[in-house]
Amino acid sequence: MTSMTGLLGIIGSLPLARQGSFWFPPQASSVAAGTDLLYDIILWLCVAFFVAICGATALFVVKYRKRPGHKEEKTATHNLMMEVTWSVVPLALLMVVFGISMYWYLEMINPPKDEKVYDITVRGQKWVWSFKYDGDPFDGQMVTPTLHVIKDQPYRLVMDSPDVIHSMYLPAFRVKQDCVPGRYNKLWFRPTMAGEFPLYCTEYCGDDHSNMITTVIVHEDANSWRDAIIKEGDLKNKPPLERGQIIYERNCKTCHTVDGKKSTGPSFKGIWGKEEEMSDGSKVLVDEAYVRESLNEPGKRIVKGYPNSMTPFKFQDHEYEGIFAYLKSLKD
Amino acid sequence: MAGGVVEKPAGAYGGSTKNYLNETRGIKNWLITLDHKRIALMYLVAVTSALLLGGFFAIALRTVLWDGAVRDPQDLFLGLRIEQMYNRYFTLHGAVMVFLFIIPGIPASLGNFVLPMQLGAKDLALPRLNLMSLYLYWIGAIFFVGVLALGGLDTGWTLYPPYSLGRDTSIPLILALSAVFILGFSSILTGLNFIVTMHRLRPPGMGMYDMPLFLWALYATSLIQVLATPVIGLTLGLSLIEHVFHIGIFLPEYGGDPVLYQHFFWFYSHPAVYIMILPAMGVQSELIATFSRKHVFGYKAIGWSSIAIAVIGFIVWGHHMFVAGQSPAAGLIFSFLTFFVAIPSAIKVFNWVATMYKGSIELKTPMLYGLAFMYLFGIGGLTGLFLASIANNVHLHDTYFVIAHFHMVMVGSTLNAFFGGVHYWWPKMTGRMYNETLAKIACLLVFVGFNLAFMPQFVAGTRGMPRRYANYSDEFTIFHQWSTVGAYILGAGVLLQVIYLTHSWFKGARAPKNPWGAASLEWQSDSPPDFHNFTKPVVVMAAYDYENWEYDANTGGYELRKEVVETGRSIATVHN
Amino acid sequence: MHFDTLHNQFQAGKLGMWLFLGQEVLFFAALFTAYAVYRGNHTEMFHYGQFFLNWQMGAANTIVLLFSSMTAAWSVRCAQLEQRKGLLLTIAVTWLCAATFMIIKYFEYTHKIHVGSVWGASFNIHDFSELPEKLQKLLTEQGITTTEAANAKLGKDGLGLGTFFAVYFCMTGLHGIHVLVGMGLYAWLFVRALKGSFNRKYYGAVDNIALYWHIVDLIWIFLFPLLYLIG
Amino acid sequence: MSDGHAHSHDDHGHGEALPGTIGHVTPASTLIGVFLTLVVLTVITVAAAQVDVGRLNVVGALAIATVKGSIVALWFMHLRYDKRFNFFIMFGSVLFLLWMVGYILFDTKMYQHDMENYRHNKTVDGKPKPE
Repeated sequence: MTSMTGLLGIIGSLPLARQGSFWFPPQASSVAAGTDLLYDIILWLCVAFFVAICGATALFVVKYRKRPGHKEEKTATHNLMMEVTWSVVPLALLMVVFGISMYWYLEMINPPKDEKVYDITVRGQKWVWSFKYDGDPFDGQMVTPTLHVIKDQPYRLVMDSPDVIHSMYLPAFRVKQDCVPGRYNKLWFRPTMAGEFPLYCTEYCGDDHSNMITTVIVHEDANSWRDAIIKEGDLKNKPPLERGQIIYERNCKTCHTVDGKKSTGPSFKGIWGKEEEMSDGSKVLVDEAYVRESLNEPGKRIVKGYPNSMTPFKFQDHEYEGIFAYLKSLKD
Repeated sequence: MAGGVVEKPAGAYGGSTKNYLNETRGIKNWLITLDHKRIALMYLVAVTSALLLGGFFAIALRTVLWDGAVRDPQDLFLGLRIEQMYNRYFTLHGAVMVFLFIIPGIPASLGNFVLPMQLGAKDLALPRLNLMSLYLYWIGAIFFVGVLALGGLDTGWTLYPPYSLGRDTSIPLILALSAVFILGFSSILTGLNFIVTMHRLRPPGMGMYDMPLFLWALYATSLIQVLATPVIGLTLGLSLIEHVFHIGIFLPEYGGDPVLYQHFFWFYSHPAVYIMILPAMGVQSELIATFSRKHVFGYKAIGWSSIAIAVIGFIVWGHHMFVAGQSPAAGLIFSFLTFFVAIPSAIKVFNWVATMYKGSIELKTPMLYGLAFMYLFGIGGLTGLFLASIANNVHLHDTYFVIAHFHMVMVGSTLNAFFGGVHYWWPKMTGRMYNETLAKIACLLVFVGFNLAFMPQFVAGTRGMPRRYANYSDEFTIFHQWSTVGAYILGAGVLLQVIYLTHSWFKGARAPKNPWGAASLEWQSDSPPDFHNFTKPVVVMAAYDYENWEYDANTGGYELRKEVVETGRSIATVHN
Repeated sequence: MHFDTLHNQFQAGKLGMWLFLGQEVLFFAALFTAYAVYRGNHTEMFHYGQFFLNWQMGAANTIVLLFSSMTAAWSVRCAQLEQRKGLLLTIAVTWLCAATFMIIKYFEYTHKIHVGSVWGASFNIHDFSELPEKLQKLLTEQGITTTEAANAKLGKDGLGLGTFFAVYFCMTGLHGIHVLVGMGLYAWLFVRALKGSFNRKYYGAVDNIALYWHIVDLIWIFLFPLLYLIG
Repeated sequence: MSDGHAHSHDDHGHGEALPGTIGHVTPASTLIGVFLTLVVLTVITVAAAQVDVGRLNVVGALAIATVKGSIVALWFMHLRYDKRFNFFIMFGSVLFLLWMVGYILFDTKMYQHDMENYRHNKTVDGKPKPE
């Protein structure tokens, strides 16, 4: 799958990625090697046809160029055998390509049946990712902003979105699936290489689409996996203020500043307990009730002068507690 | 548009002093004209303006992408964050290029001019409808200008709900939806008109198989225009109603299904890709045959493969939705069907190469574009195979690989063919020759710039660079910088063309009747043609009977052989 | 004119019209698909939705359109035979039928809006007692007797009748717009016939507008059972 | 698409046409006959819909509607006497319509459970949600 490395000498100036080959990011999942091989097969097929077409064109241009003494010759205007050949042969090749492609696609969509597949709930929303791990081996739910998985274990991601369409893309795993609001979408993979790899949103979703990036961390063993998740996800055992600050950093920071500057949404500095004017002219006191409403149904009452572009959030009670504590701390 | 045409000296080049450009004067006479040639010229100016506008957005995008830095939200440009600006620009770039340039580009400007003349006819079958198409186009274009003036739109040209329909910036959205709806009807009426013309206005003695292949390509294009465009019209109509009334067909919060929109959208927009490329393939057939002075090889295969592409185009739309939540079974079937598009496309390419065999190949500017087409369409078409195979598509979908692929096809091939066609028919349309040296330099700039701009994107995409990103991680910087340099060179090439073509319109050398020795019927008219197209009876002949013409050193162009004029009959023996 | 014969010109216009009709079929395609998708996956939605529709009115409209289709075809015959009075009469009758269709449609629409059985987010039954009797009975059997409960059952929390009515209003609405356009065309045709513009060799407009009118009828032939009858 | 350039007036029929008439003249009896047939078919559709036979109701209603539509197209719209190409346009567009309806219906049916489970607040596998 490093078949193109031979060309590297020619394009030596390109700074190659830290890992991976000229064409590909590292092969970090069970399907990566297979689909890369498919890519290479198509690539060389294309190169062969391309060289043939361009070579013949170039040859004819040189050999039959208009020049004194050269005159065009009448040749056959069609040749059935030739035309059938150059239709049927490529078609046959393409059917082979389709066959290989189908094999790997079926690998990609069917999680293994004979072993336990761990479910992770993925939520893509403007403009953050969150990953939820249920129960075993945790005490209750854990939610993390980065995706944690263990090497060589199969995972099924169950995805949804509360606002618009997002798409989860893991280049190192060669997988991608849209998160469509109003339904579940599923995706499975088995990581085969420990390390950290980027995770992108690839369906345009608004202003900060290009900042909707996180990381997938593939752990060597279950212990480091569990510890990392608890470290990131267990907010319950932290003091409310710290809890609120972590939630702010993960979810709100893209659009709301804490230094009083205007961004996509109003700044949080001094907002607690303030009377804000809404877009319909009414006045609203920023308190627990309004903050909760703004999180659950952001479009209901919008502060005047700001667009209606926030995504709805649902939190657990201890998380709300943290958010209120944090907002209160920004009062002065 | 009409202004500045210099009177032709009487008697020069055998034409009369009157032609379609100076038959009547004044803006009003142009605005109410039913003459297909004038309408075509107005289209040409309009689509070129759209190209320049879309190109401006492209240059702006590439400039932003010079580095991948995440911008401070406080950095505002014209009151918007850089990301917001970028999102609006890529939307308008896509929408303007697709709806205002590529779809009407070749058919409405070149096709409109050439089609009736290649049939030896005076005009299209339904001239009033033709003028109406032009006005609908203008209205649509004005709507888009309105979108721009009102601060733009950031939904992407695909307008996927729920993102596109949930905005509080609803006036630009409503304008854009209406614009596409109206432009759709412009496109439908043009296609309808072309089909009727090809059926009813062929001269006696010219069968379907005697038509130039450009017309076959336009025929296939028109079929798609008529049968696919209404679907997007209604889809966007529904979006409009959904946006205003929340009826719950597409929006999930009211019980709708956003994936249904994507099905509807691509039911049109995939065939629309062939609306963009088929006319380009038609132009290519003319260029390769004429400048090789060879009867085109496999006429019927090329002609029918156009129709095949049009028909297959209707049954493969789902390959835009492999990861959108479409069912895996549907994905596999669509992937399978998609491979079949490759065959008629490949047949065309092989036949073009075979046409050049033992010809007499003259590297005039249009032919250079023809050769560039062969190369760029080769890459564009072949990279389609990666995307058609579903296992790879999952990885490549919505990355720069897709961007590079469709730019190779739509811009690389279609824009190239458009340039080739404009240069090829320029002497006929304006009666002037352009500067050959400058034209070759421009062609080189376009070719080099184009490759530089898009080849690195294949690698970036495969390495995982997502599309529609205003910033990116450092590992992609080098690809983007090559791309940006390429875009500037490409832009320079296009600007150079605009400059020397405009100059030649006013100051260029007089064009002979048939500067290239082409055999299709439009070359029997004067350059520029008479208001009624032909002043003498047309000698009906098949499209590639080159031996009916011989070079005349006095005029610098080709003239019909004496015996052909006298007998009024083609002397060629080869038939399709 | 640049056609060599009137016959050729007539055939050109007709071909153009047929292409336009092909376009019309696909113009409605997205709506038929939306219908199929929502009906195919939510039969219950259509079962309940049908209680709101009055099939007698639908059937009456079907007959009206069929009759107008016949008079439209007859107007072509009159033009071919140069029967001036007959032409004027058939055009007028066609127009009147179209108007009748729209009046019946108007009553259907206003009733639905009055009850509150409308599209998507706006679906909101105003009063339980205004529901169709059969539906009231059915709901009562299930223990639903109040307006709120009916809204919850039928609205977007339950069966999603809003989507049914979205499909209903979009399909019949787009069809209704076509009927209105047809009325405009027939009014124009009447004026031209009054001036005596048509004869046996020149009646393309009569023929093409009749073709358009037939397709409007043809679409209704499908809409009627799909929306009013099969639940 | 090879109807060529027809000049012949091959397509006008019955004897009542005036000399030189373009196109086929439909006899009055045919028009009335077609109309009455359509009315009868409408009555049959309505009557058939009163009997509940499950899925067959849809099939039956669509079958009758197709027959009615064809009658309109063949006689009222003169397709029976018209150029074959006009018939192909209609046929082709109906074919594309059927393909579109059929395929999208097939696909949405395949993924519908993912929407239903979500809407009814169940897990992705259709089980009641924990918590």
